[in-house]
Amino acid sequence: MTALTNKDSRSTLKRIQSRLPPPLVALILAVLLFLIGGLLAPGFANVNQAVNIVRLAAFLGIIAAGQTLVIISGGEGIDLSVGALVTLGAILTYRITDGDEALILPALGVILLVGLLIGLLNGIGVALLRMPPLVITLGMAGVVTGLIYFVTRGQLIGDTPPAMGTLLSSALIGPIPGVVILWLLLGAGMWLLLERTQYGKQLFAVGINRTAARLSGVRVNLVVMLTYGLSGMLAAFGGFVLLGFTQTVFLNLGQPFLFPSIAAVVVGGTVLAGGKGSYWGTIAGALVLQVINSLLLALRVEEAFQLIILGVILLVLLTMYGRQRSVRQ
Amino acid sequence: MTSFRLTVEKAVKTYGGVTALADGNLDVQAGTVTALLGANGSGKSTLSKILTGVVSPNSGSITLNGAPMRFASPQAARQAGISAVYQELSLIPDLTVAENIWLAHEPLKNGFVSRTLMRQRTQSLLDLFAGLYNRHLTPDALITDLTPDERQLVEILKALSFDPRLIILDEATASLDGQQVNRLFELVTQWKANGMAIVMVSHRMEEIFRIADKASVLRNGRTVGERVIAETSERELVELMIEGAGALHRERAPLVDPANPVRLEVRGLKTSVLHGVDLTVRDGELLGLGGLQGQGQSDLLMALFGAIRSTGQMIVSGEARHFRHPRQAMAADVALVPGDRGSEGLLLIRSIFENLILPSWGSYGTPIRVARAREKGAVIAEELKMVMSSLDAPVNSLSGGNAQKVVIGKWLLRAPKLLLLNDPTKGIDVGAKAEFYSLLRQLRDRGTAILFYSSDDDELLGLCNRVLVMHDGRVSTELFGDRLTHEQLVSASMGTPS
Amino acid sequence: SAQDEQVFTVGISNSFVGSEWRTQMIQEIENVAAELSDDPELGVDIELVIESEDTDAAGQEQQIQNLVNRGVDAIIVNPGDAEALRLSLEDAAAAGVVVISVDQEIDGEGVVNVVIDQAEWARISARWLAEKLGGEGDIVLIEGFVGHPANTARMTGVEEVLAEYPGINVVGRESGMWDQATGQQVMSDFLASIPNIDGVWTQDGMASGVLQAIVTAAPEEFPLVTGEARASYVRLWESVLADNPDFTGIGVVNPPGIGASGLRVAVNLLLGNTIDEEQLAGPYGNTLYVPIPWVLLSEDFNYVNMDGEESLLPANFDEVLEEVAELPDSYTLDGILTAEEAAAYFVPAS
Amino acid sequence: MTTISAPKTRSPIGRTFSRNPFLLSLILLIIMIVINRALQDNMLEIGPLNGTLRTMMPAIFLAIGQTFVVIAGGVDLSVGSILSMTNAILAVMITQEATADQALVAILVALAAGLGAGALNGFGVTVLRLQPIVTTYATSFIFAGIALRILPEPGGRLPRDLTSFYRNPLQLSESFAIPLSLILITLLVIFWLVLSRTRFKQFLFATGGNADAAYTTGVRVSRVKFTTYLLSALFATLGALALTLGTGTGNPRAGELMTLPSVVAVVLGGTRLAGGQGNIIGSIIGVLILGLIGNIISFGDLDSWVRPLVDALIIIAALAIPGVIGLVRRLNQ
Ligand SMILES: Nc1ncnc2c1ncn2[C@@H]1O[C@H](COP(=O)(O)OP(=O)(O)OP(=O)(O)O)[C@@H](O)[C@H]1O
Ligand SMILES: Nc1ncnc2c1ncn2[C@@H]1O[C@H](COP(=O)(O)OP(=O)(O)OP(=O)(O)O)[C@@H](O)[C@H]1O
Ligand SMILES: [Mg+2]
Ligand SMILES: [Mg+2]
Repeated sequence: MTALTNKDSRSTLKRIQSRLPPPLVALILAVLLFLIGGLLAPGFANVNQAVNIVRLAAFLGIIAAGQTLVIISGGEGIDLSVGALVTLGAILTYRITDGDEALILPALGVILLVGLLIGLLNGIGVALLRMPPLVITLGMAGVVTGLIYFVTRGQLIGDTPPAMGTLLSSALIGPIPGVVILWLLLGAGMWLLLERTQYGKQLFAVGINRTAARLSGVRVNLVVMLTYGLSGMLAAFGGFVLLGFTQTVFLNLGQPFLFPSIAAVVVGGTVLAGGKGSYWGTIAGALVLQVINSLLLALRVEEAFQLIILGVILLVLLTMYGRQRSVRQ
Repeated sequence: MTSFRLTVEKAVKTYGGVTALADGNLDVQAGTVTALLGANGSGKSTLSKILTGVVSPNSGSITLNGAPMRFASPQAARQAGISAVYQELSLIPDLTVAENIWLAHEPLKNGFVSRTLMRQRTQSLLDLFAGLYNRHLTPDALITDLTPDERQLVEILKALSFDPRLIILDEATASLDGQQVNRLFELVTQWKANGMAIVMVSHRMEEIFRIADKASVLRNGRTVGERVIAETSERELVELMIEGAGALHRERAPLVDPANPVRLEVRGLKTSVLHGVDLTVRDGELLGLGGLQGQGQSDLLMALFGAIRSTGQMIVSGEARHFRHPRQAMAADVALVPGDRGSEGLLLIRSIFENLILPSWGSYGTPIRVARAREKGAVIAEELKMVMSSLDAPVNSLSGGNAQKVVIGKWLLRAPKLLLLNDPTKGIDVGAKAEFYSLLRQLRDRGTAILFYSSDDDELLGLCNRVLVMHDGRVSTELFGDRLTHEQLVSASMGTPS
Repeated sequence: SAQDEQVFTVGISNSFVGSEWRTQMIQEIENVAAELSDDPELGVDIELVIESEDTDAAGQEQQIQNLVNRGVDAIIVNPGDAEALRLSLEDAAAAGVVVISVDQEIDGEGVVNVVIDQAEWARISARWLAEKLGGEGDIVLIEGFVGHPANTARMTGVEEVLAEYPGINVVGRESGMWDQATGQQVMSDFLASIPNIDGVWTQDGMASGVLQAIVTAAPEEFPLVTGEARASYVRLWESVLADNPDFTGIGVVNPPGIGASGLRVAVNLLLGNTIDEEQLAGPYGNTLYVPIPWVLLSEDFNYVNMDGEESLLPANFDEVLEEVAELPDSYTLDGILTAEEAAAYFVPAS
Repeated sequence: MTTISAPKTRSPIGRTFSRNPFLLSLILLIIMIVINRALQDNMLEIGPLNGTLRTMMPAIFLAIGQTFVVIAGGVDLSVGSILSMTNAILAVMITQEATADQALVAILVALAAGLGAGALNGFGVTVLRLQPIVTTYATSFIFAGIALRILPEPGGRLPRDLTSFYRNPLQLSESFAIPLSLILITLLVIFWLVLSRTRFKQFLFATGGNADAAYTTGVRVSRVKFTTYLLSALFATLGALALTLGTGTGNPRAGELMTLPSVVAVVLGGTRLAGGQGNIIGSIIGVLILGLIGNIISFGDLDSWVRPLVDALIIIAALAIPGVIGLVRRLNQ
């Protein structure tokens, strides 16, 4: 007689991962990479660079906030309209304020509203028309970009209120730029939203099991639509913040942030299947990506290898969190 | 046909916290029907799946005709001539009946799948049940378009299509009607005569005694004995299945005081499945719902809870209501414990705490006062004697019984006035069942109106003083007082009103 | 326009919309087309068919085909991938369409390239930077798309110049993707990780980003930066002067008007004039080089090209500042071939 | 225990449509063709037709590969990068003087590289059990990097006779010529029709429809999934071949903008993104629709600043049609 052996023996990787929550893994990784950078590229690991990395990460992190919510909402949730909405947010702020500081807040109000509305359209497509998020949001990105072209006809008139630069981009408290503080505030806000509101709790429920959520009184469709709405709003806000950094706008300002925004969320350990994740994770993810970026740059690695290394690092991190169950029980 | 003998010894299978099978043994040979008995969750399906190579046991051994065997995959088991009718069925919704039956062994004609052959062979298989299914069940029908009993038939024919030497029927009769069951048993007798080995899992004693030669009994994952049917009694088997069946004390409630206010009154409730249901439940009443699986009991409960669309009259707490969403039902103090823990009741990867509070987050304000919510959670966990490492442990680390306690607990936290229970004791062990029964009694005595569907007749008999037997989307019979007997229940279930 | 006028349909193919430079290029084409159509002497009427969208090689190939299928007389193309369009443009030319490639040179039979000398364009600012640094110091280079022909040409130009200044060492080189935000990020990184940068060579819109980054980081002593020639930069430059009075820069004009210049050449060809072979140059011998119109400077600069020829580039910052006052940030300082300059490329009609 | 779903009594038409969702796309395509023909009278003449179809071929190959992955319940976001990589290989190896043999070797190398890429994706999804979307997203960087490594700048020239053979219509007789791409498309359709009569097709749909049930029934689910990634990479490589022959050169970023449209085309073709249902004929139609929308807009003489908007709106509308039908049906219940 042959004894049957147990198939699912837990790997060491899994054990490590079960001890350390992904956001922590990502954060540790970020710090490690930063220190390694110090060894490989003398002068890399200094305060300036640290501040600089955090500042750059902040823009990505803020832009990735909505993406985090959408991915948590499950059902192959993903928002590809983020890039276009960032551009829209920046362009609107640029045009509305036209350099006038008094108009900053009104402009902010407008872009948040516009972002929300466009996001809600995505939500309706997903929840009511049951369109795959990937497709509807991609289409919406096209529409938003199209609108920008149509309205501006490529003429970007306007100006940036100087205050936005000083408040957001340049050093505000000590060496720390305003955007970093804003980022921390947003982080706290996101934590409250996800962990301390009914919406947040229901979002996780919807992300894991829509039937169970519905049978517990959750208005699944409502939550889904709201989530895409918030994502649109936060993306537009990201554009507003980014304007403080670039001071001027251009037609594809936001596009470079789209896929990194997804990467940041995933690297932060938020599960693409939905129902599990945190914005702290996304924050850590944004830091990791930015450190990698700056490090590869400091090491003067050629673009080809930058891409390859980024891909490999992503794969390794995913293997640490992203396992699915096997068909064989 | 060559002789066939398969034995399993000391099979063990655990899923995280849950031990599905602690010591599973089975001995089957050609030309005999072996009944695999046991309470819900005793490990019958798990043992079956080990035989078909779907589940890989943590330990244990399988011997086929004296030689050690190791089923590393379903294919391997298939090679050995083993196929099964799975309790949860193994059909692909968007493929046709023929494609499903012949999946992975499609008839080929010079290398290509021959649809004509597939159709013909499917038809001849369907003919085995000629006249016992709707005409829209054709080889080209999609599984999604079939009713549960038709799906069950397809699953049976699928298992048969491999012309196996051992066929396992895991609750294959669950959603079949009387005639279909009779036909199936005729076939089983034929197979037996042709030297096929049959393993049969069923909760229906009369079926066991009609068809089985011997019975192997599981209790809480352990094989506790084997009996030759001719030499045993239903009572003996039940005692094997449920340790101290007597001790599992169930006192039937007295008839509810007709003075109690009517909590729920339903007139002509219709859904795609229900063809007009009438019923009344009073406060402090524990009303049973019986009948074969899939006769509309779940639809009824789901409709009452506003989870599926329905038409008809519905009066809750004296007001005419029509719930379009569970939210609205909840607002009217209605609660539903759904049938399938995993897919309808729980957020498996989230914590016990979050699962308990999910329906009631709204009542803890914004920002949520988590401390208070935790207290409540802890209290209910205490009350239900949940066995857990901590409130923050993920639900999927719990055993079936405790997981079910979470599903019930999250509704008790809302102190419902009308409690809808959809086969709540499925897959939970005897101890947990006993606790659950006394919990039901407490609730009932506190005046909660309870509508209780169970696929386990004994439960209904033991707990309820009035049982509505459902058949084909209608309440076919109402049993109470001394008409509430096992025989009546069974005959009513089979759709033969008496 | 009158009946007896010759009507020419001219197709424009542009594969990148997300850039104001391209927008301006198309506008200038439209302006010049109108101007030519209104010119009674010329007696032509030009109808433009504009194919302009963000797309890849396949998409632009489809643009070209659609234009040919419409039966246009001429195509002015700013190719996204010059090599990939080669065959389609040759087919078009073979089908009798006048094909002008602007901004980038294409090695295609029957194709005429109308471009500025990208290498020379880069040399001017590189030379300026080197001279300003007195041939000494650490500099960083922030380039456009690595592998894009124009970028390659420019960087070769820069390397040629720097080769003459052993005292200057390049301590950092990275792509800013021809995108202001990326340029700004890259510069922020350099400033943070490289102790004291004496100078930065960069191009186009990235320059605004670079300067932005420097202003934000506010280092002890301000590095020298090669600039660009957009209204936004002229203003930024002025604002920087507020805190750093001795700040200076250079903006070598890369004219969006190149498209319009291309149109003038196209019309000449449509009117049956033949190009003076003498004028054709470039790696493929089918290029008309348009002179670099002018250079934005706040101090006179005596430019010496690779052949040692000297030319004095005058300071003009203040006038330009006046000029652009009314123009949008995105406006790029420009220059278009005049009718005469265009005619000079052709064999005089005797 | 499952709640009963009543037998759906569908009209024969509704039934046909719900079973072959690509019929809807087919109707859409016909409408597009009519409109386009109305705006461009030489649309169906050999020259224009040849050119239009030729430029769509790479996208068609990508969409077909994508379809296999999607039907099996995954998605492949690396097809564009694989195309870039193999396009680079082909452009570097097939020089202007290349002999037939050298060209053949180049193609084999490209195929090997492509399949290698597919194997990496398959490994990530089946062995490491990672989410398909993130796995292929991550690997797409790797392949894009390799592409840049092989061919730092756009370039390379193929032998002219090779390119002109591919670019020009196939002259079958003095009077009769046919676009090569039309032949290729026909072959691809035949390929699908043949494939749909194999066991693999059954396994493919079973895996996407319900992986657990398929496994239980004896389908080697992991093997099937792995194969789909190989197929998608294979077709990406064929797409690269089409692109290389069409443009006669290579570009390390050629595929950058091609990945997401391939998914859109698949969905437009009526394949369910959740898996278990679909058809490569639909995906071919999807690509044609996307292409024709572009042409219609271009011949519609719209102001060029409106075009991107109109383009996007039409695409969204087309994508929304099934959803709207579904919503109406649900509301009528
Ligand atoms: N198992 C599931 N898988 C995917 N989506 C689901 C599932 N269960 C529910 N849903 C989604 O949830 C929706 C129902 O949730 P919701 O709470 O919104 O109910 P509703 O019928 O839309 O009522 P309301 O109008 O109040 O939202 C369904 O329409 C479906 O979109
Ligand atoms: N995949 C799984 N993951 C976790 N627990 C499981 C799994 N499958 C079964 N179990 C648990 O193992 C125990 C035995 O399950 P099994 O299905 O074998 O019981 P059963 O005798 O077939 O019950 P029933 O009569 O309801 O079919 C139950 O407690 C069940 O909850
Ligand atoms: Mg809803
Ligand atoms: Mg079972």
